[in-house]
Amino acid sequence: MEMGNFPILSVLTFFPLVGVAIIAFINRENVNVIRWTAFVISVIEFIISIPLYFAFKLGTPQFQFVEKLPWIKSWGAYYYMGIDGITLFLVLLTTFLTMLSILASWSINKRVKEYMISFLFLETTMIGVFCALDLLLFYLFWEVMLIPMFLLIGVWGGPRRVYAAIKFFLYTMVGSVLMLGAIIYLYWMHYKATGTLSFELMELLKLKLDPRVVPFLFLAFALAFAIKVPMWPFHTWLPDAHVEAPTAGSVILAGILLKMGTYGFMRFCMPFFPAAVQKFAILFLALAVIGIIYGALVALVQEDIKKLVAYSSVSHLGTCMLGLFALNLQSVSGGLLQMINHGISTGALFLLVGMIYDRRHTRLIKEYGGIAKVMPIYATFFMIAVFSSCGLPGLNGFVGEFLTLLGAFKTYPLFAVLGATATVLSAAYLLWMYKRVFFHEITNPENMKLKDLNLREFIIMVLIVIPMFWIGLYPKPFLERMQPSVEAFIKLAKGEKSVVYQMEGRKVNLASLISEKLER
Amino acid sequence: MLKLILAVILIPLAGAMINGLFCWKTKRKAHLIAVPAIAIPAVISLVLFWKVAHGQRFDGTFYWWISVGNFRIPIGFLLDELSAVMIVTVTFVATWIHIYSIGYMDHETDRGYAKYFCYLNFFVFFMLTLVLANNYLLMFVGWEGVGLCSYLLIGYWYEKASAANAGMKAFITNRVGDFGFMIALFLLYKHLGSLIYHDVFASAHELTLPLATLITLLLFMGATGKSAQIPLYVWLPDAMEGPTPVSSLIHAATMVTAGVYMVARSHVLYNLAPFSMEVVASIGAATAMFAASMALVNNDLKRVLAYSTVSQLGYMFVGVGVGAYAAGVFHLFTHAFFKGLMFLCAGSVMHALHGELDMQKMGGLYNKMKITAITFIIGALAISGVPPLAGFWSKDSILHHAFVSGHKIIWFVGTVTAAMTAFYMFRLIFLTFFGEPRDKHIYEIAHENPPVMTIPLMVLAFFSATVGLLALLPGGGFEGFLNRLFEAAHHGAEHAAHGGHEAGGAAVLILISVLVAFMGIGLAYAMYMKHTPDPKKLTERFRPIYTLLYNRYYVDELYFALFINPTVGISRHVLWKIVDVLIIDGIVNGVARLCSLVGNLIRKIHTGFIPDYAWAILVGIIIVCGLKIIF
Amino acid sequence: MGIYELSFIAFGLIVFLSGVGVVALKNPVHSALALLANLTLTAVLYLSYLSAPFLGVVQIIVYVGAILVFILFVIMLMNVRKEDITETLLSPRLLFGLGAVVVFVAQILALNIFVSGSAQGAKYIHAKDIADLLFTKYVLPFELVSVLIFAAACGAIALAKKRM
Amino acid sequence: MVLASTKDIYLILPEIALLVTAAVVVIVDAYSRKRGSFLNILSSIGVIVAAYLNFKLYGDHGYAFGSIIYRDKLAYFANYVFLFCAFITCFYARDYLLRENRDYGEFYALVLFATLSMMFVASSASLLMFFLSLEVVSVCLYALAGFVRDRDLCVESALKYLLVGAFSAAFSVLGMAMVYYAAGSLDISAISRADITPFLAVGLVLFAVSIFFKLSAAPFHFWAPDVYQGAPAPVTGFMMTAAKAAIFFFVVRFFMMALGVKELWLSVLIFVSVVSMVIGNFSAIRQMDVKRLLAYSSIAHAGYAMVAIASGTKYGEVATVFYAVAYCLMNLGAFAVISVLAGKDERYVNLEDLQGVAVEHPVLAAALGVFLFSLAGMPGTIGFISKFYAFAAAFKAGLYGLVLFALINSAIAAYYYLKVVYYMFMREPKKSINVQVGVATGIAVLLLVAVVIQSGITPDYLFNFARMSLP
Amino acid sequence: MIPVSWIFALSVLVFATGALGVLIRKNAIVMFLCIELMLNGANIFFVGVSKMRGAAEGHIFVLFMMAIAAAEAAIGMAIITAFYRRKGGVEVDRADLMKW
Repeated sequence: MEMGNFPILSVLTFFPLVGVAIIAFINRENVNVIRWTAFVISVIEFIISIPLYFAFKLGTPQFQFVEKLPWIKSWGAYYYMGIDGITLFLVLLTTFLTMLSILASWSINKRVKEYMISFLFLETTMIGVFCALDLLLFYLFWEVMLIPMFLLIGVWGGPRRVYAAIKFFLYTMVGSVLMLGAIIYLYWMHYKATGTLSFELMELLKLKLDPRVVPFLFLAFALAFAIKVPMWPFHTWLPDAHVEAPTAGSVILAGILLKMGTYGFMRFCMPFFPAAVQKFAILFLALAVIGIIYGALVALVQEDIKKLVAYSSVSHLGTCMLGLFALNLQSVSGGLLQMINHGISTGALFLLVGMIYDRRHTRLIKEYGGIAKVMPIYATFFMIAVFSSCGLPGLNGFVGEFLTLLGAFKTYPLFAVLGATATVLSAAYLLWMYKRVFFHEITNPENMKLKDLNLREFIIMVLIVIPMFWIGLYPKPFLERMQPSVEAFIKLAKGEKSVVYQMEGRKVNLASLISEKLER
Repeated sequence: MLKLILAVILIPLAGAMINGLFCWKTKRKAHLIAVPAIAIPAVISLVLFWKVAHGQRFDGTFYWWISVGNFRIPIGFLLDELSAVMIVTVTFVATWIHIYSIGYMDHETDRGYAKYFCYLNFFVFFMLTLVLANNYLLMFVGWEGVGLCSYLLIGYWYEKASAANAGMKAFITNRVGDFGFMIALFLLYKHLGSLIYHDVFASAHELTLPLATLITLLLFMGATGKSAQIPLYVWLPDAMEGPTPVSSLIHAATMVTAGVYMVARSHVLYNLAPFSMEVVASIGAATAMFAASMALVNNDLKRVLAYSTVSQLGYMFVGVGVGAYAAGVFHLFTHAFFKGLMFLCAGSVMHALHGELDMQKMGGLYNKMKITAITFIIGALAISGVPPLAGFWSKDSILHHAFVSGHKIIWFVGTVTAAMTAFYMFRLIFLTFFGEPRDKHIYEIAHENPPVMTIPLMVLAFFSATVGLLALLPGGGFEGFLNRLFEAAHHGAEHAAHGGHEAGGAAVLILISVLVAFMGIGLAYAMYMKHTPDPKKLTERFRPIYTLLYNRYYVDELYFALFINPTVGISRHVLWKIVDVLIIDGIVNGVARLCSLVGNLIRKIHTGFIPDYAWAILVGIIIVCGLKIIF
Repeated sequence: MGIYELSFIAFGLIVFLSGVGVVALKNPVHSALALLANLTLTAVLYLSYLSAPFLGVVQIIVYVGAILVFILFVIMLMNVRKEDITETLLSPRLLFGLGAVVVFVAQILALNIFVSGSAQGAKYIHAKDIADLLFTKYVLPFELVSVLIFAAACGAIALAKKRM
Repeated sequence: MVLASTKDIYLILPEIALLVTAAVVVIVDAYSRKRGSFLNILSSIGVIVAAYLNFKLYGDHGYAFGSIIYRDKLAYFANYVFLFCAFITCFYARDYLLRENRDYGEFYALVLFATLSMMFVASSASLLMFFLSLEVVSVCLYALAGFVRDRDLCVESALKYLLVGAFSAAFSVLGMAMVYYAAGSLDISAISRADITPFLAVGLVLFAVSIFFKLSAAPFHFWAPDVYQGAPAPVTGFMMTAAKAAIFFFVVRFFMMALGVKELWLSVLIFVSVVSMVIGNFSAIRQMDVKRLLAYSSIAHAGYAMVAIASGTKYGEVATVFYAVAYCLMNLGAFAVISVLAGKDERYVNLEDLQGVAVEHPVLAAALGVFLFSLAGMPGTIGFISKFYAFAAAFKAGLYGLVLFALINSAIAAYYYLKVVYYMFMREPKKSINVQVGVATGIAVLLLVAVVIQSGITPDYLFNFARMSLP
Repeated sequence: MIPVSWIFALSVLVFATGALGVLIRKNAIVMFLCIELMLNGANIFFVGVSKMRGAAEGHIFVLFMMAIAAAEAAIGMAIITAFYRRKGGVEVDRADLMKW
């Protein structure tokens, strides 16, 4: 159905703010009214995002639903929003997971009003990050997103929440500060080259940068996104942030915030500096593989379920990065699909852990044992989530992981083999945890009287299990929507600048084609 | 044709879904859904078998699962001789086991009952997908799905710690095997561009020798994981924790044979890599001998059968390894029947004695459980290779091919193992059913099981007796039927002298194998009935060997010591505690603390005393003027 | 080196010594008196050497007469005792202070090489020259001084008036 | 020597309006017994009248009063900034003064005098004019710093400010004398024509001591933490913003336009900027007193502004001017909120006392949060826009190292802004802080929050106005 | 004739003693006196330059400096009296509430 010029992306981005306004006027006491309004807002938000999926034109790497308004005329910064194959599903994932996590935060009863306001504000900024095509606008959403997340972890978190919140904030801040330096450099290079001031992604992509500076710029961008992914050496903030964040917070943190790192690599870091991508490919692949194996091994020995799932995220996202840097069609689309799968399966795991945390207020594995007897439905949903996370065929994890490793094997066989060990290790730590929590007799008396899922929790789990089976059994609609953008990304990351014109929907002008041929 | 195949696959899935989703409704009546859900596909598969027998083949796709660039994976099905045989065996044996488990699981909780049947149906669904898939990836889906169901069913009584551990162990060991399988798939895709069978087999000749060997060895690594061969067999003995029908269906008849099926299916690749054929054969033989030796001394009824399964699988791999794919599959076919039967008999013994498995406590149960005993003896005879029964035909054919194709040592090992097989089977028979009852209480409570359990025993006993005769059918019998597929592949003729009975050489081989079988039975009879070389004295004399065998060569402990404990230890103490907490977090927190220390230091400059401020300003001026003077 | 220059040097020395007196004398009153001496001597310096008669007189009237007397009033108001300066003689603070000042002086005097020319113009600058410059070019600063004084008065009242 | 003509007086009408208002306030205060509430209204009206006059006069009028002040668009833009700060301070200070029962007319008079002289600072074309008007500002601020004279902190801060201020001023006088010797006159045009000998350079640097002093830049910043902590909150707000903005405007006019930064000032500016960033950021990390923490942050911000000044290009000038404006808005707001939260006698100033404020006063806490995030340079606030443009300007001028250093410093700085937000939002309140928010303060805070966020998201209006007023 | 460098030297010396006084003395009033002394030092050089140049501008600057000194003295003494009234003494180390 033709969308005409209905500014769907702006509506999507700023609709939660309407919710914030409504909640702001509700009295603090009637907590339920606040919860339901927040939930209804997030449901409407999800419904608005559905037409994106259907009205998405297949086959073209062009950006769709584009909106461009002058924002800061004196600097040449535009309010430039648009999505393509890569960001379509990330936006859908955002709205879907936010809806579920708001529904899952019924157990929050301290300052519910501020909680819901910061949650909806977080959703606005997240969608903004994914849809922004103007570097300054991207940076604005990228930084502002930290504030609500900082409040979520800091105010409603666990015992060491403050340390985790400040560590999370500063870690990301240091990274993005260097990125700001790189953006400024590109901004002025573009001004020197073309005489016009502009932050647009397309314009800056066409830049010719002198090779001496390119590695430093690449590393500046890469550091900011590597911290967010998190890649191996920069991951220590993740377990703390996840363990201390409230349930809904860690769902969003794992489900979406980590994807911004990989999204950053795909949208900004690699297309801008193809020469540096070749130069650092081995380094980043090695870090990704270390991340995979390291994350899995450390997850094996965790006593706290949430920390275990956090380290498993490090491992899964290592696979995504492996896929990205292997730079062929199968591995990149596998990596992209793995990002969405990880969002769903880890989101599900966190929701589940949150449910038993609400009942028993502890996350240590040894506190539990034999719960399957008392909570059979919960046990089955947990099992589905576990198997989706460790990549059982028929569920979503397998498709992404297999494609990534398959593609990676084509270009870098050794790294793919090392990455494939993750399948064994993920099965090991997840099943071992599952066994210690759900099987064996019930030793702890408190576990005896655990109630099974109530209706609300049941709905959440049913909703999150559906995409698991959908992607597992019929991933074609996802893959075909991603394919053109992934091909464009690979061309860009390999240095063919002419793709940019297709992405803008304009016809490729010969000048750049010729100059590009000369340059290579 | 496609509709029939879809029916065969989807009906068990439907049965499983119904039982799974509405388990609190179907409660006691779960079997009314589960059994027909297997029976109908059994009938259809017979029809399909009939069609394939008349030369019809099918290789089509239902829908495109993953298609990214030139990597296109269909949900497609291939029906030819091999898969027809497999679906018949699977569905037929599964039906009778479902009927049997109605009786066996009668004292389970309502929901547990439905859950059991749901898992069983799921298992059959995955097994059929594995067998009928027309590409390696869909086979891999079935492959892992079967592993999942074995995990669920082994861990059915999850209260028992041993069952839960066994389930996890099974799944992870399978996953280790699947890792090798996956790497093989990557290699195949990288060099041949597709994973669909007919594309792969068509362009298989392009593979260089080392590449083909590598792929086939990795595929075989997957097979060892799934079919419990030497390195990755440890999970099968522990898998006995699950209910006995499960052991009989999964760990005897169907799942463990998946490895053999896979090797048989990719015979084109294996023919290209003679070295890996040698590896398969030798590992098969080694496993056979190794497992049989452990079975000699084990006192647990089901563990003995488990080791015998591992040993028989070794045989199948020997068959396949020496190039006689048809013989290997034939042995698989016959083994499904008599091993399934024996497990069910063991199950009924266990059911009757309320879960008692230790053979020392049993004895003289013959007159209390007449039908179980007789069927058990038929099974034992079949497995030992006594002529008219099924085991003889298939095992002899394998040994024959081994000898003919020049693998003399393997033939010799096979024959010795045959003797050992006969010995430990009849040791089991004599210990449980004959001689004087050793435990009074056990003897009283022993009773025959209701017909719902005994009928499947009788049916399977009949088939395990007669199914061997298929080898005598016209056109080369069972193997001839299969060879239509395998011969078509490689028209090499050196195995011309197969099947039937040639001149003197073959007769001698048959004689030896029969002789060996009777020798084993006689020895068992002598030791356990007549106590002439009294087993107790023998164990005293060979104490060290006995303990080594009894403790299963300490393999489990070896694996734990070599792989599991070090990884857990390293990852806890080195990776997590030191690298993550000390080094990386140390650096991060260190920088933070350094900043606040420096901050505290600099803060101390502001002493609040005005002359100090004036002094500092003067120094500032001096520095700034100095800067100006110098530059 | 004429008698004129020598007398200038001597005179300068006396001015400098009175400055040192302000710093060195323990009793604040004595310091104030030393400053009085210094200011009057500079006024004499203006008159005699630097041909600035008007300025010398204004210096005496304004600086000494008004500001210094006012400060003396305040000193008297708060019966300020002698400050025991001895302890600071050898204390590190003195050494640091002295060191800094010496370095500063050395730095600035090093610039003396750039200073050329001599105060030879015998022309005295009388009130008339100052006036016509003051009331043409610098009339705004002149008005601003009135604001300055007004503000200072307001501030002083706000701070020091007893009963508000 | 042309005598001052009516045209010149016409040009300084806004200043005269303020002078009249101040005089009226003092007189009314002297005669009216009942300390009515209208004194702040009166001064606000005066400021508005001055603003209206300023609006009428906006434009390039060249030199006035015998080329001692230069009334161009930049001067009038500067006047707007000072008038805005004075308006906000006078408007909300009344609540503070009533609470401390020090509601005397002198406060408003002094504020008006200070604003008046700041206007002259911004537009002065001669060093003497600059120094004289700077002294008027200083005198007013010395008095204001000690205004609540029965509080120890206040008196101490006034004394410190006086002594150290006078000490630095003396150096400027010596500097001016040296400049007078080298350049023959104190007019900026004359100085820019004179050739740069080391004598003149040192003279200018010595003169710049009082500039760096007033900006609380690094080696000369020692007075700032104590004075800003001790002085009453509205005064600190006014002192920190308006006074600094005046100096920034003069610096833009003097350093950049007249003398050019490149060869004369670059090394000094880089040194001062680096040292003030380090001292400002690092000493604030362990700071537990909100006002002192903000004082250290203002030192750091002086460092960031120096980065913009050091670039020396046209972009640098716009960046400095905009930075001054942004800096005023942020700090005025922050101190308005602190003046309320600190309670009577400014007891609750330590972070421990302030913890958990967000529970009872979510709106105030949120407002302070916005100002703090803006100071930290979070996008979506004016802080980010000004910092971004300052660093971009310096980047374009090639100061890569300095900008990277500044970027890392602003990341470190984020910690202590975050610490305050953390204490306010994430801790349970120890004791209930019963603070009543005056209407005027409420309006002032909300107005400032709106401006900070509006020009963070759509900075075009303010930015273009700033860029237009530069030559 | 008196070279300007001598006058410059004299003024710097007087200035420096004033600066030294501020650094050393603890009494607020004496520090204030020393600041007056520093200003006076600077004035000497102003007059010296103005004599060299024969222009009256130096004198005007000195006049303005005197005005400034007077205003500062006024407000200074007010502050010191307030300080004295609060602290009971004029020594500068009484102002030690605010440090670090």
